[in-house]
Amino acid sequence: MMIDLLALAVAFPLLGAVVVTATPSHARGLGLASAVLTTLTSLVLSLGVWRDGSVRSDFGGWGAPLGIGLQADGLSVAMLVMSNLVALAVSVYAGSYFSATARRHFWPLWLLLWSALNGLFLATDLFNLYVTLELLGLSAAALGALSGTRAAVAANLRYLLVGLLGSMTYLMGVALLYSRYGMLDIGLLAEVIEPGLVAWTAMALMFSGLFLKAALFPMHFWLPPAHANAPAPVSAALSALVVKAAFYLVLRLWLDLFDPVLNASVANVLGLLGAGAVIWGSWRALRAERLKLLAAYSTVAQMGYLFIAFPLLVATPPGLARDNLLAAVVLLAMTHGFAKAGFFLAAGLVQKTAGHDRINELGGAAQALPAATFAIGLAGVALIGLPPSGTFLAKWIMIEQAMIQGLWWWVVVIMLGTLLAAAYIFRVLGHAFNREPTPYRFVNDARTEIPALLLAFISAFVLGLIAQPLWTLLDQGVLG
Amino acid sequence: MSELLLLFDLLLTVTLLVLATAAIMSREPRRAVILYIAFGLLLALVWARLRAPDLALAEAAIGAGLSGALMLAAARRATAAKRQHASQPGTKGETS
Amino acid sequence: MITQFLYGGSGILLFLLGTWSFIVHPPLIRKLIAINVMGAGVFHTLVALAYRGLTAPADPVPHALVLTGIVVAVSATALALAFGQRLDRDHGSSADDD
Amino acid sequence: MTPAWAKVLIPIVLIAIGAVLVWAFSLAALEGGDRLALIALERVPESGVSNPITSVLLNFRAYDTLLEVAVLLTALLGIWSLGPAAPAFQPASPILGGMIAWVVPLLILSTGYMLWAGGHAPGGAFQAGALLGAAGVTLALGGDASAGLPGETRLRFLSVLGVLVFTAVGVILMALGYGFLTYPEGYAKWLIIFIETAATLSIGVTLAAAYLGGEPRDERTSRSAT
Repeated sequence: MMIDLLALAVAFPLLGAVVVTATPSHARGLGLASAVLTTLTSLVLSLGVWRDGSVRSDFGGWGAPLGIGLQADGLSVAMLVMSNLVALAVSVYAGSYFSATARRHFWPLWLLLWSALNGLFLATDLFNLYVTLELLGLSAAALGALSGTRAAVAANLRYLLVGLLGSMTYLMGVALLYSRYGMLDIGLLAEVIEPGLVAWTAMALMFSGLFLKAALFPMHFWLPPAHANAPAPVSAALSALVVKAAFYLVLRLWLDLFDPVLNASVANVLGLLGAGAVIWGSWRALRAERLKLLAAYSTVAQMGYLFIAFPLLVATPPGLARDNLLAAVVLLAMTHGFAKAGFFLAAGLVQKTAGHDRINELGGAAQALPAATFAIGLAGVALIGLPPSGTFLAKWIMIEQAMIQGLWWWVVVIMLGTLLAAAYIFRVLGHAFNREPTPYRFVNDARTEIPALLLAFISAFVLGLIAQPLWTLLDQGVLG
Repeated sequence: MSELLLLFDLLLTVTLLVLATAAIMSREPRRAVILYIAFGLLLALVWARLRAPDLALAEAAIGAGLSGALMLAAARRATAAKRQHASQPGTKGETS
Repeated sequence: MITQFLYGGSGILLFLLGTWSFIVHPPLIRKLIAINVMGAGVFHTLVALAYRGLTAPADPVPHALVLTGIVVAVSATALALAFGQRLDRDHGSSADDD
Repeated sequence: MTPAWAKVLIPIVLIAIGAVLVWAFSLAALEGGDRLALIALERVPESGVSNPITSVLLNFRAYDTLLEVAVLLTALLGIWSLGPAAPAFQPASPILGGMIAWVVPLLILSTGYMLWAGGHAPGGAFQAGALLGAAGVTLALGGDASAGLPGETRLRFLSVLGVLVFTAVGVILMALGYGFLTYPEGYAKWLIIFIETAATLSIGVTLAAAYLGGEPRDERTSRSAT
């Protein structure tokens, strides 16, 4: 008897999707069971990596250049834990969110998306990554259109097409690398890749495809309508996880493969685009009329911070400071995952109760839905970056490092983004609290409110205060 | 012999590119799809010449055949809708 | 070698033609044809690179990648067309959105 | 929609990108070796099948193919989630009907051949599945509102069969101690045929159902008429 947790992290959601598709009448129960099983697998896998270091598994017994394998190191496990916890919360929430007809469509697609996410975080092969990207893109677009409104279908069709454009561009880059080096395994490629036109062009192709999928400014145009019009649990997954997966891939390829190819100017371009995203996204979030649109633009902005880290990473010489910076980026991505998922879940509750999500007409939401409003507030703490959230710690490290390196303009951008974030969060809370308190119960619908609250709570308190394990985790593979 | 093969290659390539351009430039959905199917079939032929018979089969059956059939059905619906649209007074047919 | 250059070059050309058409032509069916031509370009390049002359067997790995790519492309095309059909049904006009 | 400056700029940018691409690919082809080609071709005899592409697809890189079958399933589930299908085609004329009666069995027969041949000659699960799907499309073109597909329960089962068998084989092999999708010596051929048969059925059914569009409903005909 042998248990390969890496394979099971992908196989369980796949099998779950199969079972749920075949027996749609039991979709919710079986879907939740698969969700729990998948999360447990990922957590046990992560615990193993945290204790004993990175693990790799080669499928088919062929080994690296010929076969494909999966690998879990600190970076992938950090994303895996975040994604699976968020996905579990989304699953619990979705269990009572969808109607009986929508449920039979939601669960199989959702589990397929989950297996794509786990497969992506654990992949080691450039072409295998292309397949997971397509699986992710197709399932995400189909899920986003589940709300069935014309706006949702049109926005997610555009998302699907843009995603295809991105993956084709990525694939062209893979073809180029294969034609030069004759292999697809990231680890083996990293040993032989040398700076030059071929590597540079391949990187440009692959990164531009991924930027499209990560909605990096100014390629973010597809994101706000697609995320704002999807059903709330799907919006949460799209904003917290799916765009994050594209960012993870950029970071992974950057660190593991293209490190010798890169120079400061590429990083500065990324940082500049990130800065554009922070300012433009925050500004649009401030002006948004609907709660979910605000959250979607806030995602554009928050993705920007992650890309601002690249010029800082390049400027910092290897050592403790760079390790800290890297951990800060991962912490930022994780915190945003929890916070944005919690925010969207709570916003979905507000929308369902009030019948709309226009911010100016939210008056009294705090009284009718105290738990949801509290969740939005907590998530807001993390989105702004107030202490003790993980965002605060991460931004602090980024700002400190930028000052040390004399790159003060990035500090200005981060501060400006923080101020704008504070403005758009308080705008929401201001509208939610503008009526006399009437005694209502704090929790009205436990199955939907508790997941939102928990996610928001983790983002605001837990991640910032117990960030130390993350440093230990990232020592496994990426930093070491 | 090799010159003849090269001539054949050149001819295939030029035809392939011309068909692709024609499919892309055609405004009328149905014609565009039919040109695309022709392009896919020729691509299958080229791949057979490049010693990829498995891919030639797959491209002919899936790339040109099924994709083509799917798009053709969509184009047929689009044309029908357009005709219906144009016959109704007061609505504009789309001119893109 | 010259065969590889000829076909590989035409693959790149197809990729660019597809990209251009995808950007400038709004109707859904034209975007899908564009994406498929783009994909055909990538696949064609891979097939050309796998070719190792009339006597040696071709590299099977790119061939397997292309086969996977073809199936993924038809899946995406089918899904996108279903999206378009849904929009038509709601609106009663053709799929010329965005 | 496209502004005038973009109409000029986009082609210029794309031509520049094209020039870089051609240059990079030429460099890559000149400097590049064919290491993986040699390794792959050398180890084909160990894979249980003699068609190198089938070896790569179902043995060396079987995990890729598993996810690819999952992509196909995703597309079908997405299509189903978008609601009822477009109106079916008119019933075919007697002449066309007669032709369909000939073509469909022929397509199904060649599906079987293609599947069997894939081990040693050009062909395999995907080509075979495509032919099976084409049989369904032909029936649909002839006016068969169900494209020859079974009712909802069986349709759902057939559409997931490929992913189910593929993943189950992988997990069972893992549990037995061989490793995920690691075929034990001597069994590779039969396991590959088993997986390919399931995948062919799924691919065929999925492609036909995708062509038909719309949710699977036993009362499909009454729904699409409204």
